[in-house]
Amino acid sequence: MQGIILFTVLASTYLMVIAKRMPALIRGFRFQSFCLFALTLIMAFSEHRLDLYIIAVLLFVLKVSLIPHFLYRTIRRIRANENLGLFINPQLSLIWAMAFTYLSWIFAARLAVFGQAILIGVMAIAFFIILAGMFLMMSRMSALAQIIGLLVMENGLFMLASTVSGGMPFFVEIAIFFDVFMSVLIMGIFVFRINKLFTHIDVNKLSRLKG
Amino acid sequence: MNKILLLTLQLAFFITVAPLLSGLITKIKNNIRMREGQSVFQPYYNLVKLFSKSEVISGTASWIFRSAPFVVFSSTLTAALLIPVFIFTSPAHTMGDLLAMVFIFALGRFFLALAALDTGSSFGGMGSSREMFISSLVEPALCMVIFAVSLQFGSTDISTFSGAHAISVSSIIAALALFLVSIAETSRIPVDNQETHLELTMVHEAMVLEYSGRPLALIEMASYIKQMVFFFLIAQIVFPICLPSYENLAQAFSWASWYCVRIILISIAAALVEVAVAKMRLLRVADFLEFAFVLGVIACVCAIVGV
Amino acid sequence: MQISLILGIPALLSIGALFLGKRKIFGIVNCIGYLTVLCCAIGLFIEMILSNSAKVFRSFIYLDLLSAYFILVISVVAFAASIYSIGYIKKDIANKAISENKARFYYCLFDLFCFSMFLVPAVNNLGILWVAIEMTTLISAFLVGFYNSKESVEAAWKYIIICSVGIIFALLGTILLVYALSISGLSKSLNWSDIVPVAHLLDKNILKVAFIFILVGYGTKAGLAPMHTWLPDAHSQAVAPISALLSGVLLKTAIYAILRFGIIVIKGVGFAYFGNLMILLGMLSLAISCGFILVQKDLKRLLAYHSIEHVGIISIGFGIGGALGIGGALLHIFNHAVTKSLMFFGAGNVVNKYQTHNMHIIRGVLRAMPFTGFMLLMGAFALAGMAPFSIFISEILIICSAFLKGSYLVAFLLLGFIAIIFGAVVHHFSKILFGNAPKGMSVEKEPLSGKLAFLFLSFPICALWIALLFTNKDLTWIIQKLFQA
Amino acid sequence: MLDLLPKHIFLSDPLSLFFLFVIFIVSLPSAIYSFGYLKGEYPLKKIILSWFLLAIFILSMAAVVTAGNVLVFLVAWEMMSLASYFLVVFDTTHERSIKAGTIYVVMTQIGAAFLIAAFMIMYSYARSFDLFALKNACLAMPAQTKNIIFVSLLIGFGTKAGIVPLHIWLPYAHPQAPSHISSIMSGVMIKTAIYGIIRFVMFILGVSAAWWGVLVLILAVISCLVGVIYALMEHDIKKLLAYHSVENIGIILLGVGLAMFFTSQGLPYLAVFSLMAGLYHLVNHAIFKGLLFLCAGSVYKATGTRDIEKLGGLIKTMPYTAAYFLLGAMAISALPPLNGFVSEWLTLQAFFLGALNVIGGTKLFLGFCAVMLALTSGLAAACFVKAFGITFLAGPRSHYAKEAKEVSLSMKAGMFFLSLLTIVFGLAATMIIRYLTRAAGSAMDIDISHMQFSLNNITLNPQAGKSIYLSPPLLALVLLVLGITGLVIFCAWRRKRSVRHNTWDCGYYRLDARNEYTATAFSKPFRIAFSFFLLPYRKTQKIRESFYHVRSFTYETHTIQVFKKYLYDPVLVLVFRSAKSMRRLQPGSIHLYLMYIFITIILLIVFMRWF
Repeated sequence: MQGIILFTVLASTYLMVIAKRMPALIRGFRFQSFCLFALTLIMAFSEHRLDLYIIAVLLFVLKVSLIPHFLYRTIRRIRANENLGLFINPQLSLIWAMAFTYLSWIFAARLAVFGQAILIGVMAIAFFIILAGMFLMMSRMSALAQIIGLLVMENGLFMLASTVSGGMPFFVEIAIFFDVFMSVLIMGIFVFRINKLFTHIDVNKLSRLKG
Repeated sequence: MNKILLLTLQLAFFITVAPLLSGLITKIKNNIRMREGQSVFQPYYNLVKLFSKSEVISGTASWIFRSAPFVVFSSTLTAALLIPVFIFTSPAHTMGDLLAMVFIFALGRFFLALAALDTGSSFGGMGSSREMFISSLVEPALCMVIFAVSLQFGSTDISTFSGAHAISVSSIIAALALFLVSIAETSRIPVDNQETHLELTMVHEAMVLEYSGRPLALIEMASYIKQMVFFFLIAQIVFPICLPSYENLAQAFSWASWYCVRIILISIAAALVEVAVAKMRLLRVADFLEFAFVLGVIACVCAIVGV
Repeated sequence: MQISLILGIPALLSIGALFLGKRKIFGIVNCIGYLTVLCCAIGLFIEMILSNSAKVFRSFIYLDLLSAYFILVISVVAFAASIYSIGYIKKDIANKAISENKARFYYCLFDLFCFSMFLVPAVNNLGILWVAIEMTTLISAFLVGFYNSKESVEAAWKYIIICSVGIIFALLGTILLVYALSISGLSKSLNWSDIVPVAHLLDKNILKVAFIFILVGYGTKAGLAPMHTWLPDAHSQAVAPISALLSGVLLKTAIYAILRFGIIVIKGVGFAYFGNLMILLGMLSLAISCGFILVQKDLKRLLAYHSIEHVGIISIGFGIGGALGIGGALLHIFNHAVTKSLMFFGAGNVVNKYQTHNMHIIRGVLRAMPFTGFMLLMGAFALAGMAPFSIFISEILIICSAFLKGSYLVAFLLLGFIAIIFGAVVHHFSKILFGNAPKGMSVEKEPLSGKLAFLFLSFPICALWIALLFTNKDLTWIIQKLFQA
Repeated sequence: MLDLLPKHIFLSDPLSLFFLFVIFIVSLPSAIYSFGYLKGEYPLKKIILSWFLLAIFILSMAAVVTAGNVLVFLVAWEMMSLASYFLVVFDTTHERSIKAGTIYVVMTQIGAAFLIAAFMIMYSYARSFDLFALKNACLAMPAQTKNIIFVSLLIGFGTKAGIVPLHIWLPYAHPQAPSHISSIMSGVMIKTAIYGIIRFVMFILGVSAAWWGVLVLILAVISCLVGVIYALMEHDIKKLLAYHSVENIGIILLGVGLAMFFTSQGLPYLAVFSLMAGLYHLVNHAIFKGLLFLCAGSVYKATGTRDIEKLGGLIKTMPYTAAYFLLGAMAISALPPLNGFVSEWLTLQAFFLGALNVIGGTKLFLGFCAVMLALTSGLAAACFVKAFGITFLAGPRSHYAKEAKEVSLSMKAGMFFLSLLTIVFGLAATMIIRYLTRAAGSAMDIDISHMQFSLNNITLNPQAGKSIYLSPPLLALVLLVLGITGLVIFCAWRRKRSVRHNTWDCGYYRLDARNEYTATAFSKPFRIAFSFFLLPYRKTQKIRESFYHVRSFTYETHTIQVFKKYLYDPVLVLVFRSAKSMRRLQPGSIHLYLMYIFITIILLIVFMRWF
């Protein structure tokens, strides 16, 4: 059962990588968060750990409903053009994504030398999600893409933490979620400010501070 | 007490004999040029004439212009006192040695150059600039000669090489180099022309152009003495005759005559050079002095090799 | 007991700032608050030195000598910044740069920022350490983007994005550490005090990878070379007292985090690995900052690049190791924090008066503002490492340890870069300070609070003898305690 | 473990006491001089600041020469540079003095970096900063490290002393400082670098290889020649004096280099003799260079310009300054009765005596160095004839010179004190030599008990060949007596009146100042003779009214600063161009910044095994 979920997580990340417009990207993110929620539920159910349930619920509330809703609202409020402004066209980014998968698979194999196969697989996917997040931030012009890139990397981390080492201490998880939510809020505010000052949210044009 | 006596004797000797030497050289030059020329004692007549004439001093001149003749005269005479003329070691030899003599001449030249600039005429400036240029190039050549002599005889004190010593190749080459240097120092023809008043060629004359009357006489006398000092040095290095030591004063006068013969020989050589060679351009003088410097180096090498 | 005061006061002040009416009164209250924090920090530090045992409260707060030292450094700069910000905010309001209630908002953010910075050295759990550093980033983002001009918003955006990316990598490193712990079957608690005794049992390979992510992650926050790109923009656009806090102390908290993990890695993998990595990044940041300082036109960016240079020297100091190296680096942290904040205060005054950052326009500061001019001159020479000032001593210690260790290449490169940067600093600051002031520039008196801040800071800079005393007597003893090496 | 706090901070051996003496005999008159010099120029507050800086400057120099611990030495060294930097940029309104200050402090800092490197290598062997501990550690040091330490010490102290390739800052910094400061800087500060070389290379490190001495000698000869040739071409009086400092440092280093060479050849007494000659020239140079800078300062204060082309005839309006300048000029050109002559004579004698005791080819090398020294003193005499003649003699060339007035009493007192010293140090030579030999002996740990000097007969019997004689007092006496005989001959004849008339002008019209010889003309033969080094640039232009009538003629010439143009400028251009190219690292796009982080991680992980 975990294998299927892992596969869906992988698929959702590929979806995001080839997304050309913002709503598609946010939908991809929402789908990925949902898969993670499902994964944590299964983990919580199999290990009968109460705190995992709370984390799963928190994950769902935050990452599946609240944050995507907040992002949609910002897009509508600032009426920015919705395409992401790609540096690298979707086909090439797909090839990059596959390269990253292979790269993270080698890295995971070298790292977890004596772990079982499923463990290496999970770690590989987690590393891939982090690399994909980074790739999104580096290759998309729009500010929102960078926010989502950050969130995707954070998802990858959460997945690595919960599956590989049974999750961080409960209190730390809560603090991290709270922090992530805070940073998304603050970045949203800044997106509004950029839009008001620069009348566009294309981060690539922000290059007045040189040298 | 007889040290002071000997010093005054040497002083008198230089003051009286020096003009005669210069007269002799002009006489030989004129004879070679198949001309009657002035008498041998003409320099004495000039000095007496100058002493009796009144003096004209330029308006812009300062105390340096008036004091320069005395400094030139005293410095040249001090250098003269260092030379062992009558006895083995000159009475004032503890005062300095060959190196000190170079610097003493520099003192005289320094003041003369300043006096030349003091009058404000362009002749004086030109003369002092050329004089300082030539003298600054003479110094390395002179120093190399002294170095050769000190290598040969062990120290730069003049009395060391006034004793009997075998004629060696290095001392001959050193003497030749010294001869070329003395031409430059005493402003003989290839470097500078004494008799002419043509602005472009004169060096020493240009500096003393503004002088007249008694200061000019003093400067003339100083230049004669300087010439004699150089000839004595050359003679001492080339013709090594052991001068009598301090005790037997009686022999002093007999040896003095042999000494004058050597001086006359050198002055003939000097006259010959003056007649044979034409005056060089100022910047060619640098090569002339470099040649003297190379001769000095050769003398050193011979001294090192021990020839 | 002191730690609760140290953490409590800023929190209270930040809440107070929102509701309290008069700004002028709150400024003074703020200073008094931070004065008490400074006294508590000094008390804590002395207590730590005497009773050489670490204090742990409910396994959440962990205080040993290293964290007490960093808290002391933070409190010194925070106190100076609070004094300076009274005068600075009054002038800003006078020039209509910010409105009245924005000033109140400024004080609240200022106190929150200090609270989060005090939290970092105090915390035991590495996860919470990460959260605290993330909090400092978020809060200071607003302070960087305070003036709401195009440049400051751009700087704030870059600051948030790059630092968040960096910190996420740091979190990845922490998670790998947890993974290493879980593999070797030990308790998964992230408390630093529990991990250190057991560090040598962990898997070497994973520890190495974890430390790389930690180094790059927290290195971004510390401004080490390849990840330093946000630093010049953020520090040049922030409000003057805040940029003093940013470059004086925030970088040091990130270095503190690297040190915490460094101790674990030293125990686990050995010193050579930690040392080489630190020297490599330190040397790289020294080289890059040296290039930028030479051709810099903007005054505040020049100071920002200077922070990168000094962070590089600190990391080289830690990389070289040995009693002298680590002692020198620790001393350098204090010296740099103090000198850099003095320079940023001076730069703040100058920029306020000349209304420009461009160094080609600023002329004759000594004539126009005699007090600030003199302080800038002294600070510039202190920063460049001239003799009578304390940075010279810490640099000498680091160079000395490099020679002792025998790594001549590092020592000669260090000396070369310091000499070039000295030349650049003197070149720039002599152009600004000397010469006569531009026409129509009235010589006006600086506010008393500004002067107090400068005097308070200039004392430690010249406190060369204290540095000598400190290094002489109990240097190795402190190092032993810190690193249990 | 780490004893930073020094056991005995200050040394009191003869070498340090001698340098303290040198510092105070120049600082005292300069301080007196500064009363008059600063009175009209700056507001009272600034004068007090200058006094404060002067006090720090002198104290730090005193601390440098008596420091017993390397850290104290380093801190005092940097304090000295800092205080002198503030004094150089004291007159902050001029753009030139700021530039000069920057060049000066950057060069000293680079020098200090080399010094720190050398001291730290020594520290790593001795584990303590105390000088004597370093000395013992240096005995057991391998030759290779000793060479590295020697080279870095030489570069470190060379930048401060102004040895040729590193002398660039000297002609900029000294002229910009107020004159009493440049007299202290040029008279004493560069000597602390010589102290450093003697203390750290000869006393602590111990000369082990012969090539050390030869290297120092070569550098010294080059410094002498370059210094004096550039001084000849210079027409700003203080720049001229600064270049002469480079030349005289060369002469001092000749003595020091010779001492190094002889210690490595195993001739201890000759080493002491040549170091004594070096030290003697050091104190002489401190005196007459200080005097010359003070006179240049009073000329600047009286006329307001430093360019000697515009001055002239100052001897009539400023008789005292002229007399003191003349004394200084005579001393620096090594003319007999004064102190310059004695020390230069001693250095030459050191060469000759050395040549007698050395075998084979090195004789010629020593001879060659001696000859270069003679050439330098000849050129120096020419240069000072130009400086004194053009500035003080003949008629005033511009309104500056016309309105010149004699300077105040305090300035004259300062100058009088130093000129008195030039005469005293000239005449009391043998006593001074006795003390200096003790100082030189203690600097090189050689017992000099059986080296004896009689009043005017300097014999070095254990080592040298025959005895050599010089007695400056006797020389001065004879010069005086013969001067008086000349006067007697002059006045013996019947008194003739002397007529004052204007200078010989070939008869057509009254001469004016434009006929006087200018400094450029005076140095023209030298410029052509040394054109291979100076690369002179010459442009003449005739402005014609018509084809036949030339209205005016312009003549422009200048020489190229070889070291600056071919050594320093390319390095600076390289550094700044590479720095500019580095700016492209920060183009402002956030995506590139993220790329940097990403690539760093990838690289670190891939090369993880190397660390």
